[in-house]
Amino acid sequence: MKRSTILSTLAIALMSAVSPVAAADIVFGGSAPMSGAQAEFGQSQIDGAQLFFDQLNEKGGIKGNKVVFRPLDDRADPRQGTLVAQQFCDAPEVIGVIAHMNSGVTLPALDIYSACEMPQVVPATNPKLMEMGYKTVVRPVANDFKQGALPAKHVSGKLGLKNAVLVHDKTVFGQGIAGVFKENFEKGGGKIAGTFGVNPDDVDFSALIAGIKRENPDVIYMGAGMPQLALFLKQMREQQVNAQFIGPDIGFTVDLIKQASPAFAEGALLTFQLPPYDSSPELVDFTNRHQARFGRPPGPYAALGYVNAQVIAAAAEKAKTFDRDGVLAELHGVKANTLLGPVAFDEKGENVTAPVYLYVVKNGKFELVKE
Amino acid sequence: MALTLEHVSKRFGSLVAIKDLSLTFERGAIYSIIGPNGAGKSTVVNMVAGSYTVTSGVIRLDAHVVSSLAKHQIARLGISRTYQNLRLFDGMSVLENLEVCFFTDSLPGLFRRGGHRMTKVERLKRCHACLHDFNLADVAENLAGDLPYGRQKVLELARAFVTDAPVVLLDEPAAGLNHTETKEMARRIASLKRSDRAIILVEHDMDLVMSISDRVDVLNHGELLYSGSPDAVRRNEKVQEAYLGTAAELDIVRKLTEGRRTSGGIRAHAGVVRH
Amino acid sequence: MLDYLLQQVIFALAIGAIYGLIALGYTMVYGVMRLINFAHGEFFMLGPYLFTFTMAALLALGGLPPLVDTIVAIVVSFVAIGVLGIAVERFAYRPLRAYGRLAPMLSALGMSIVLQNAIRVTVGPQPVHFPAIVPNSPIEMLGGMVTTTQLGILAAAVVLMAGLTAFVNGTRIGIWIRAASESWTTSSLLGIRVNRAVSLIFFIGPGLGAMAGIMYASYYGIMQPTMGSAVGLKAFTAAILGGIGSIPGAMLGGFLLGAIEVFGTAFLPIVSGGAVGTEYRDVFAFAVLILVLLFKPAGLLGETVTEETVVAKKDY
Amino acid sequence: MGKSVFLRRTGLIVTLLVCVALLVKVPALPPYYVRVADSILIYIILAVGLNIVVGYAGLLDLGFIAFYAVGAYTYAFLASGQFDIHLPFLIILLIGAGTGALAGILLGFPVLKLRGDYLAIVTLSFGEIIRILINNADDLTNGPQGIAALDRARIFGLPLISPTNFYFLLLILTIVVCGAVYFMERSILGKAWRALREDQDATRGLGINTTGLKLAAFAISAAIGGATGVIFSAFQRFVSPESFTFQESLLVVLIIIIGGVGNIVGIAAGAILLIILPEVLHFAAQYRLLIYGLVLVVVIVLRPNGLIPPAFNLGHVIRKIQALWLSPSNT
Repeated sequence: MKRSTILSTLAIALMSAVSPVAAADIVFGGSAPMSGAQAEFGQSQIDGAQLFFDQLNEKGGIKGNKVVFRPLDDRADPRQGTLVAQQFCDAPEVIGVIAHMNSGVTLPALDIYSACEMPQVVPATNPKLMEMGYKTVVRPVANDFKQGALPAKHVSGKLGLKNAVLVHDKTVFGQGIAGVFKENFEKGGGKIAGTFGVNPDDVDFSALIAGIKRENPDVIYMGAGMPQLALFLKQMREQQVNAQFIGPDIGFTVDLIKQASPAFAEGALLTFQLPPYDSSPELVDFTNRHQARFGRPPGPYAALGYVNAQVIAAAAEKAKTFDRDGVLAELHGVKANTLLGPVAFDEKGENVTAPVYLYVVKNGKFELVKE
Repeated sequence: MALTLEHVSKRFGSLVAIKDLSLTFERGAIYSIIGPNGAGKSTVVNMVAGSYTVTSGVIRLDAHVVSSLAKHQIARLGISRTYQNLRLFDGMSVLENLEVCFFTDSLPGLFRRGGHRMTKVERLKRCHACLHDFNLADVAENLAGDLPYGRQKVLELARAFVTDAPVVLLDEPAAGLNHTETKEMARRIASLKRSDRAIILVEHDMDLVMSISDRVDVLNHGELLYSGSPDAVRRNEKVQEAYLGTAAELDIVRKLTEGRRTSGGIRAHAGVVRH
Repeated sequence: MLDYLLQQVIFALAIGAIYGLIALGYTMVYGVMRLINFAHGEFFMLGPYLFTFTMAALLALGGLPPLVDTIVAIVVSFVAIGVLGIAVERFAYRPLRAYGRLAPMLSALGMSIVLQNAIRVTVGPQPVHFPAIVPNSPIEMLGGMVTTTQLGILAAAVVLMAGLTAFVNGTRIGIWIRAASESWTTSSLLGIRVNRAVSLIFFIGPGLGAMAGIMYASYYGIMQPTMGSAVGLKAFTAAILGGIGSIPGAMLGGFLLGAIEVFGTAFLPIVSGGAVGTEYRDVFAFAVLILVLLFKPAGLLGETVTEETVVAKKDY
Repeated sequence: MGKSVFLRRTGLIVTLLVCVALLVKVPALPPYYVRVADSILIYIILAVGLNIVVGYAGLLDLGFIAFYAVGAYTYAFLASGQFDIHLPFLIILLIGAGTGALAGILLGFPVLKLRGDYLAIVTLSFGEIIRILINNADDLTNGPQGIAALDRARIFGLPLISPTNFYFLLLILTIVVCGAVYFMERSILGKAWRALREDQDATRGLGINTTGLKLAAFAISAAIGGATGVIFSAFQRFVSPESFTFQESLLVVLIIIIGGVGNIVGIAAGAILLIILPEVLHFAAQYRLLIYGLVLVVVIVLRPNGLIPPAFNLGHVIRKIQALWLSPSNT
């Protein structure tokens, strides 16, 4: 008796989990890890997108229609990701999604999204995702090929450093981007003295650094997340390893400088897909709005979430009908001016101009490195 | 053909529990091992059953060297036992407690060495017959843990006899039982005597020991003090002095043995609490 | 090579000390309750958060010298987390005592999820910078480099462990705890108030965990809501390695695990000629654990439970 | 008498309704719900498998997901472009069960001597070792990238595409596994396992090779885990180490305990609760896990023996249903 009550309660709750929306609203789905170890990054992306849609609604939405953003947590779990994907597919009012942050979650979900012809903006940056031949996807943000290549060229070319050590956290992202760096660094005449794997949740790198010190590298590239980048940087400077430190986009946050301490962070190089936050009025405005809306400066991927939202909204703006077909027809043809500059897609769905910028930490602040 | 202990010693760290003990148990008789607390009685049972390893010496059952085998192999050879504190499977029914004794016999040939495979029907027949013999038929489907203490003792006895093991070790079968129950237990054990079976008893209750044993082995400080018929043991002065004390103390000791029965009751109670 | 070795030994000691301190909490609870307290890692995580809040509150009140502030904040964290530990035991474990060992363990797991997410929701998921309590300056020593923080951690860990050992061995309440861990039933028959001993354990264990958390945060300069689950599992491994239930075992296990990890990182690639990289560190650590347990089935200093001891314990 | 007729009628109706719901109603739901049902069935099978070790034999295994991983990667190796091997699904299902069992025996050997929580930690270590090895063996498994674009599963030429296809496949497997495990539980093997759980030493004293008994438990449960892994990977058409974390092992253990240890009906209830709960809690956004944890603790504290009472087990249900269908005069 009791069991059936519990079950029926659950069933009712399950049915009502998808909240009803007014018929005229335009609904976009979004998914990223919002709980667990990667919650910080996933949430920042969701926040960024939310910020854009709020702003859009203030201006009257898309052709007078209110936009509703529906974020769902995928827990960075591939199985959970497929459930989320199916949930979006099943809801006819959802006419576009921004999903997912992790390549491993995106991969099995691609099948589902494409089966229901869901226009999809992909935040995950693994190059492979766009090589799978799905027609429903675009990616405004530079993939890891670009992001790994830029600093490799910079240090091997401009700075003339030739002896590098790679550290990565054995995740798709960390290992992938370190591999790209390696390829380009060797192309530029550099030599990789060693590759070291760490755990994604490690905080103590001191033993590893002492080992790296013996290799005496002049460059250390680290493909990992936060706070690992900051901790590694701090600990290597503590051991007086003075090699050039380079990290990927995820480290482009004031937390890196704070957690590594400004003195130790000095000189570190980081890549990011956006120009400096103070370089354009839009970015300044974005930063201020984020502060006002959420009470904190933009998180690691907030700006990228914003850009992804801009792209899906631009496709909807041009759509002849507010349904998946309408948006999908326009998705690849989107030409928009976003936070990261002009966006246009090639036949695979990659942004043809997707820029990557290189930053250096100077006096406790990120400064753009001009080529 | 017999169970023999040849110069067996057992050491726990620096404590020597059994010192160079040699004993032979033929089939067809009931043996009792007695001795004051700490004399090493239970140690002997535990060594024979394989619960303890033997420090030196050899234990044989007929041609097999028992002391180098694993516990379950010893049991398969036909040495079964009961425990001082009940070790029934409380969460299983009375019938199931007996059924598991035939687990290995019921396995397909690949997993069972020799013998024929026992069918479910045969197994149940054996178990029901045994339950009937031990007056447990009425509670066959009850959980073992729900039985009163006295019947749990009987069930453990039944479990030791159900497989027709040639050697049965009974570790204090009367512990925790009241006077009537002890009498009943003595009668039951006596009735289980068979020509193809040796029953070895470790017991504190002298009445029980003296009434049913064919031979009594007296241990003291891990050594065999005396071995003989109940009457001979009763008469032997060495035994009286070492085990029971001088004649003057005999009365006190008698009272103590009475007292032990009650303390057995407490222990039994603690045994129930354990689960 | 020698100074390299020495340097690595220093790292191993520092991380080992922290593991050992957390392992103490697991081992004490396990010793008495036979419970894997999965929530223990979260007490460790709560330590630095509470410390930060208390410091902020004290600074806002003002008027006290920083050293006094720090000491007050440490004491407040210890006591508050200890009280929380008692509350968790009351609410989530005590009702389950009669229901075997799986139910309390899973309840502990649930508590761990609750505590971790409570912080994540209230403070946020991001790692937060944690200022060093002891000013961090390097000292040259025999060709190796030691930082003051490392020395401080080692000293604090040794003092806390020694204090705990003295407490458990030397005081009346300590003897209760030991009695309760030997045999629950006997102790209660002897008139020892087992519940009180349990409460005490759930005060000291989480309190020590919180101390370890503060040291950890101060050493690495950050705290985050997930730090407990990652480190907690390792500390639990350390407790098992040393022999769970044994206080010296927890310390030994902690230092040993620290050494294994450092060895796995610093020497595994060298020893294997590059065939096995640093990414195999945890495989190495787990393999050592399994090997140790194969030869010492109850850990290094644990009481080996074989049938012999089980029979002896049950029958006498 | 009137009352018992009434009860029997309602019993019949309930049984029929459950069958209709499982066979007709669930597949007709929107794909998302079918997918959730698929997840539930996967975890029911996993938990029923693990229950052999945890519930029957009383050995706490915290690394069960490793066998699931072994099965999943078996499919990925044998039905993808990874090594360009493309075997039929059903054959891989058998191979997956076999490799799972092999891994189970491999794990079984070192842990046999260990007792209680030492065994738990070794199984945990084993689970982690498997995951890290998969993550590190880039040449074999693509490491963290995982193996994508796995073959579509086909059964006798019919491709399995939709969640509904997999629903039926999983439903059949669930019934087969639950039935097999149920008969095993009632057989002498199941009784020996229970004896092992109650008192290992006394069990040995009855001439039972407890080592073999434990190995059998590990092997059978691992075979079930392996087979489930094959289906999971055929369903997702992608495998990566992220799916096989320690958390997943814990989830399966949780399902068993929440539902009722050793009780197949309870396990089904536990799986339904623990898989549906996070889905329902999507509305709670960042509070989701907090609520999830609280529900866990409260449920365990309120019902320490599990949601479903031990008496209400599969045997009970089957007897009830038998009584309903066979000879109405029998009451």
